[in-house]
Amino acid sequence: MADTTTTEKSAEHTAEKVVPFEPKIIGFLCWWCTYAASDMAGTSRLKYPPNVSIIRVMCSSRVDPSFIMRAFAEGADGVLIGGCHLGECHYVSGNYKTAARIALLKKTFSQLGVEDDRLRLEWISAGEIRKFAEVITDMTEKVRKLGPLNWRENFEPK
Amino acid sequence: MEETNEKLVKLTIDGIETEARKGETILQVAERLHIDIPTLCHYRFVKPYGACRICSVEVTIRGKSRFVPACSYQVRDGIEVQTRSEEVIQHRKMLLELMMARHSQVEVVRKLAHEYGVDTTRFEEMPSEGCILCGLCVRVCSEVVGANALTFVKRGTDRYVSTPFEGKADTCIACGACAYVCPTNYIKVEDIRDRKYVFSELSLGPTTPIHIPFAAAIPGIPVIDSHACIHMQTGECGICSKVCEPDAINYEMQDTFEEVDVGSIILATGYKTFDPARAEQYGYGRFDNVITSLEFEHLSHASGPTGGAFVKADGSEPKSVAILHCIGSRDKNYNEYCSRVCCMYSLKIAHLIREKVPDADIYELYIDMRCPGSGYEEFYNRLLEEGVHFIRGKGVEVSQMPTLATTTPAASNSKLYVKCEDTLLGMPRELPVDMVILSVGLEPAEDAEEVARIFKINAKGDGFFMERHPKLAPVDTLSDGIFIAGCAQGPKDIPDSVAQGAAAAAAAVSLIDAGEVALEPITSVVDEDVCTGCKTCLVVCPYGAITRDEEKGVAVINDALCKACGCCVAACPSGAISQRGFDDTQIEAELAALLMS
Amino acid sequence: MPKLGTIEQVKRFQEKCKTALDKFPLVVSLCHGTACCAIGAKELAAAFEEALNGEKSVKFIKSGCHGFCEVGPLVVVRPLDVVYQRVKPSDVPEIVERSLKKGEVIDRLLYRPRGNGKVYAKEEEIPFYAKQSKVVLALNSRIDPYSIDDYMAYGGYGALAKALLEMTPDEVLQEIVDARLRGRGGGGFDAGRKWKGCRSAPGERRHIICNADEGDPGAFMDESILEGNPHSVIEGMVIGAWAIGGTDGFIYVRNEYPRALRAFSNALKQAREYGFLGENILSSGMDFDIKVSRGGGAFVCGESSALFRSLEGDVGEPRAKYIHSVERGYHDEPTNLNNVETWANVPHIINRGAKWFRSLGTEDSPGTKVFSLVGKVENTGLIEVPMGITLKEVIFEIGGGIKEGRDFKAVQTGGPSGGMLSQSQLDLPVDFDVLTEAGSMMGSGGMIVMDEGTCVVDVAKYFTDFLIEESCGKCLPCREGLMHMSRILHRITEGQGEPKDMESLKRLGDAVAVASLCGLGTSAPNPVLSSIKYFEDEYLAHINERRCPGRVCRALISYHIDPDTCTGCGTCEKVCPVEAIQPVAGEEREEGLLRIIDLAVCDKCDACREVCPEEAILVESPAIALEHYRENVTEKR
Amino acid sequence: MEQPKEKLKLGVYWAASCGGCDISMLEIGEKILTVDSLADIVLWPCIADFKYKDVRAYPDKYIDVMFFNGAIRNSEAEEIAHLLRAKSKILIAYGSCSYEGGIPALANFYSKQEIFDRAYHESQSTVNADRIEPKTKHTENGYELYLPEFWETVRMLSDIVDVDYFIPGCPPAEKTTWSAIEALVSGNLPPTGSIIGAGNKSVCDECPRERKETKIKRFKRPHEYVAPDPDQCLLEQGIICLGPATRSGCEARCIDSGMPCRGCYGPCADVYDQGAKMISAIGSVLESEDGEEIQRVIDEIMDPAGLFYRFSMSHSYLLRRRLVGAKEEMK
Repeated sequence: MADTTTTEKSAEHTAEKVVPFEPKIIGFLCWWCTYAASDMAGTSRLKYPPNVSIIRVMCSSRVDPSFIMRAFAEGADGVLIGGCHLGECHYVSGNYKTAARIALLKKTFSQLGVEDDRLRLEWISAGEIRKFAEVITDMTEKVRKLGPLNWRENFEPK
Repeated sequence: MEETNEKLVKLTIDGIETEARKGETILQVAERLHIDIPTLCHYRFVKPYGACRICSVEVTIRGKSRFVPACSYQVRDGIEVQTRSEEVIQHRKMLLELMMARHSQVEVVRKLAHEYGVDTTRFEEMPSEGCILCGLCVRVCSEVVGANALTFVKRGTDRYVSTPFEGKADTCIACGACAYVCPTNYIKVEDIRDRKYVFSELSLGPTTPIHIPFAAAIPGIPVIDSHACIHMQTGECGICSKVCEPDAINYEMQDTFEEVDVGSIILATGYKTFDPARAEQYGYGRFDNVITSLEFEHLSHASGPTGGAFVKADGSEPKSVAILHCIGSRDKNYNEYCSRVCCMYSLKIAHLIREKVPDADIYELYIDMRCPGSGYEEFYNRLLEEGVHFIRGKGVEVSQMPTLATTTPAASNSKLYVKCEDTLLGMPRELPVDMVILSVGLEPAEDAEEVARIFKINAKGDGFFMERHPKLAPVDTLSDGIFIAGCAQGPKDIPDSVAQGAAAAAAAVSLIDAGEVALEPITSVVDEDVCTGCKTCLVVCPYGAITRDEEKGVAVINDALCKACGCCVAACPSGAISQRGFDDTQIEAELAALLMS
Repeated sequence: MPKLGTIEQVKRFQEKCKTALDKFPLVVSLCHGTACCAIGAKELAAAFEEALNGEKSVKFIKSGCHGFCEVGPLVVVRPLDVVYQRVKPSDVPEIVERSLKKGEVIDRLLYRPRGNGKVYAKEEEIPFYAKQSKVVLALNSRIDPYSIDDYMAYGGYGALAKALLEMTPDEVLQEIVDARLRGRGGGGFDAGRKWKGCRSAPGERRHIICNADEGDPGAFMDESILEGNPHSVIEGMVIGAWAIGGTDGFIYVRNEYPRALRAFSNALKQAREYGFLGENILSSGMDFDIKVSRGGGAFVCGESSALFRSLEGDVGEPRAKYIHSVERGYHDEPTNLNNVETWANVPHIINRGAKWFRSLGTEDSPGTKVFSLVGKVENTGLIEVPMGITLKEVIFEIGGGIKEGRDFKAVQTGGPSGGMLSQSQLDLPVDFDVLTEAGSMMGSGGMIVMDEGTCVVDVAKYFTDFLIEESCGKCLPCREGLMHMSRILHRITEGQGEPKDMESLKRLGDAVAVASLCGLGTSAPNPVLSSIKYFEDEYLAHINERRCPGRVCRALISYHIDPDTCTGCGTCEKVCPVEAIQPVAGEEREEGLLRIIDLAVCDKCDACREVCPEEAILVESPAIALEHYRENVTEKR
Repeated sequence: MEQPKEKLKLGVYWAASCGGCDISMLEIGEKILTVDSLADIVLWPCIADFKYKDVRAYPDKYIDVMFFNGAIRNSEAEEIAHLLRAKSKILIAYGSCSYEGGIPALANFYSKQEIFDRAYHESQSTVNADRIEPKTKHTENGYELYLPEFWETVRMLSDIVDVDYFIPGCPPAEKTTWSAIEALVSGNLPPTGSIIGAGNKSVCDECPRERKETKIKRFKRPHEYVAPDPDQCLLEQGIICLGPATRSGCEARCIDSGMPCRGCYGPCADVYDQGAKMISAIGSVLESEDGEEIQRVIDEIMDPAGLFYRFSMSHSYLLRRRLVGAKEEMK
């Protein structure tokens, strides 16, 4: 009996104190595919977490690594890059550049202590609305698990 | 060279003095003089063979006479040829008698023998199966076709025609030339379930290489199927060009690729029907009398294979037909969407069957009847009045044996049993029918994916092309100037397709009419003060829109060529390139705003 | 072995070989041909090798066929020059002891022909050999076919050296033309003309081919040459290549001749080693080699166009010949095809000259011809006779007449597609043209003698059936015509013949002969047509009287036992496989009861007649009617 | 050079630096005499003994031009930065360390504790059985002794105080230093916050090598290139050169010697994060249309963070490696 009480109490205690963590994810989405998919997903009334804030770009290759760095520096918990499948880039070869940049960036991030799951590159065509929803859901869950990044707390007083 | 070597020889045939080129055979010379020499194993496109000996004639040379086969004996100077001397006739008759002992049932032999007054034979009759061993098939296959798929087996009286080592002839290219040259029809092309066979070892394709594409083709001229044409496959044959008097055969003609500069493109690449073999439970491909709706169209068409008669595989008239809706549509296993056209065409099929076989029992097995359209519902009502049985319940299986204990097997063992659940009666049923028609759904065309890639447009999850906006831009695509119409965009019936086609045409025309195209405004621009001309952007740009101004040592972007992807902006290591109206600071501001909470 | 390059070198080498051979004071030549091997020559060879035990003074030769197969195995001991016949391994120690060591002649091993009581010791004395004149077969009993040195010791490859080093190809060609050498393979086509034709035919390559596809039943001439003296064929072919401008050579041998193949292949190897084949032969600048191609045993492949197809790797079927094979033969290139014996004659012509060759034989058919003399003749074997010798001389002098003193009936020359000649043709000289005129042919040299106990219809049927088996089936007359001829013959021999059959046979035969595609077909009716020509009465006896004069056709004969001769021994009863022979109760004879044959049961197998010691079993034709016979038997009882 | 009315008061200070910048001041050679004729040195710890109390004694804005080199590594540097800001009219961040963190900022890939562990415990030459570590306060014989506090994160000068001008370089090239001095003496200065003495473009501008627009199939590590083509762009030869993303002004000295640019002049004019830009540029010039191959080539680049942020860690968005669970407060 005593145990139960304690458990209940602590549960209550936790519920009171901990506000569930909602990750902030920035999504840089290619207008021709992933962005279109997000549009369609909406039209199709597909449900997925609202954690991703979308920045539309014409091509995933427009995404300068600085943007991602900056996003993390300024409080994002994750960044999603959405582009067309390799070989299907509306601009012929942009997504190959993206692939290389993100690969290099991820390596850099691993040296800087940013978990791999916080930066995600996905090829989602306009028709793949289910995939889009799945990716958003999956990424949100993974980042949620990782917890807040709170980059500024690394070097700035609270 | 050819001409100087050509020597003419003088000879007499049946008293007629004539000249011939060296190397010509007696038969060729005789043909020219309209002297008839009978042959059985001769064919002008293969080498002389000299097996039947019917063409033997008497040749006198320097006073000595001998018998030679006219088909292979090459004329010499001074020879005297007798094609119908008493002795020649005598020997020919003897050979024909020998022929008659074996092949009296073969028409060419009987006719030829009759010409020589040979109607009976003195020899013991040992009827053959019809092959006179002329070797034409073997020779055509080897000399003309170059396939060597046929050969003689054994020797002497045991000799017969077969495939090498009597196995499956994998060199056979299915041309049917053997059957064509066979003078006795011993080699026949037989149809067995859509495949054509000569022997069980030789199976042929469905059409001849030269054919008119379809009955009402315009222009109605034959084409050569390069995959089936012997000449194009092996370099041999070429008979058609030899026999075509106007010299209209052209093997060199190639598919040509025409480049057309256009301002807009409408993609109306259509659909393909669902292949019901994927749904094995319906027995398509296993049971002869299970056909698809499209095959029914072909079958019932007035210029179709039966001239419009609606018959079963055995040629008899079906007395009961089940039409199964939603095959491959509205089905999680195949396609979830509704193909939209099947309900109405299934009604039409029922109506046509009713016309052709007035007393037939016709069953429509449906999930829902979807008849939204002008006059559609009325047509449905008419069918109800025509006595078509509508069963609300999807057909689930077609078998040759009843599977429900309650079903009484029909008297005829050629019946098919269609199992379904009649949801209105609330019980399972099994219908014994003569024929099953599968109303197959619509699927994206075979090459839809490829087409989408080429035109840089997107396909939806079901594979049909995606419109820019389902409500606001139904014929546009994300690529400017490319429009879609008809079933390429999704299943739809004819009126809808026509309407969409008109819309796409109007959209395309409006673009053309405007005469100018609005360029992408957010092109990239170089800050010449910062740019060092490092050429990184030149490597990156897929459109070649960036060049280096060698004088200034900076990159220059051609606005007309720039498609505004922004790749160079990100790539520029010195930050000298920015995108008009979409520069880094704007994106960073967007970012900051999003992260501001 | 240094390559030989001049005539002197060749001659010197020949001398060397001869000296080496002469070192042996004693020679034992054992006939190791196929026939003798079949009756014990192999065991004999082993016995000799054991008895001689490496004796250095004796040269032991396992030679090719000596010819006199009838009395094999044969052993010739030189310098005693004695021929021992029917030698058994048990005789070997005695031969070694007496003949070799002491120089004595062993009387009991000498040849004693039946009847005349004479004894012959030396080869040249034996009548079988005496009438022959051996050219091609001359060295057969003298050399070891596996030794090129033996061949050279007897002047071998001298002709080659002479041709290549002293004569121009034209001179060689002229020599052959002058010799009027005719093809020994059957047709008797002028070899010189053929060579000339081939030489002048347009083309880069010229093929020299030796036809060794000897398929006639009972013929073994080519085999014996290849087995006994393979080098002579090689030498002939190389000379031919020189004259014709041949670029490569083939020999097409039946695969059923493993011994010939072995001997020939070995000879090829040796000839290559000695530089008689290969590049720059005898420094003449000519490159030539011979490949061995083994046939699958089809008779028709002996026909030139079929042979070429077979060589090419195709089905051995004759082709319509619009152009002679010297222009378009093997792979449609100029080809010179001659048979084994023809090639083997060539070195002799070069060595001794056309004039010498013309001195042999007749004006139109000079030279000798090898025959395999078989059938119902006393002395069977391989013979070589000058052309122009009469059939009578061959059969009665060389062959020693008909076996067991019976009467001669017919002789078939030219193999299965040759013809049957009768008594009246016995004085015909053996010559290409004469035989052809008489309705037969020379063929490659098969000669089958038939006695009175032979039924010509049956023989014609046999040959026709053989040819049906071997017909390729391509052309109608040969394929269908022969079959109907055979059917008619079968009917005749079964007593179902009708008078109109004679007309049918003749007409059909003519048509097949005239209209067939290849030589096999055109000559196929020969046995029938020639037998009708010379033995029409026998056919008529079969058809009209249901009688087989040779008492062979089973349907037309019946067996019965002469009650007066039968001694009642019962031997016949024991051998009868169908138990048709029973004793007759009450008819006691010297050794038991009289036997009687129940015709209703008798199978006419001839077993009883063969065993009857008293020759009491009689064969009658026409067959005794069954009912008549029944009465007879009942009466006897 | 025009003589100013009054002699300028000049100061040079070093914080977390190697001393190279002080030496580079002398690289201007005999021109140092000109400097001497124009200015009085009021502070230069590297060449003469000055006490902090002396500096504190100066009135505010006493020093006309203050060259501050070295990064801000500890509390002492911070304190002096504030002090010198107050005492100077013009405060110049001189050299990469004070401008953008420089080599000392590579320490930002480690935590303070990791650095202490390495320096006082783990390095092979250290014997420290008592595990003694520096403390900010120590009492000895009743006296309290203080040491500056070692920070978690190395900062650049501008993070601490307002800086008027920046002179990049590790160390700044002679030309850079001299043209900065000229500008200062002449008073012909850009707006405050600008970079002086260096160019506005990238190193490529000064680089004599030719870029042929070939794409890169693989990258080489330093030990893999012995003698690169002397005329062709190093980057195109697979040698990672930071030239394209680095400010000009150094006259491409390293590249001239066959060594790739390491980026000491910091980012170009319109760029804040030099490393991110370089990552972007490198990712853009690979030649491959195969995802796996791209990954493989990228994997050949060892230590990208250290490579692309060799000098600019303090001048980057992310500033340092993440301190997981250790959120020490900064002063």
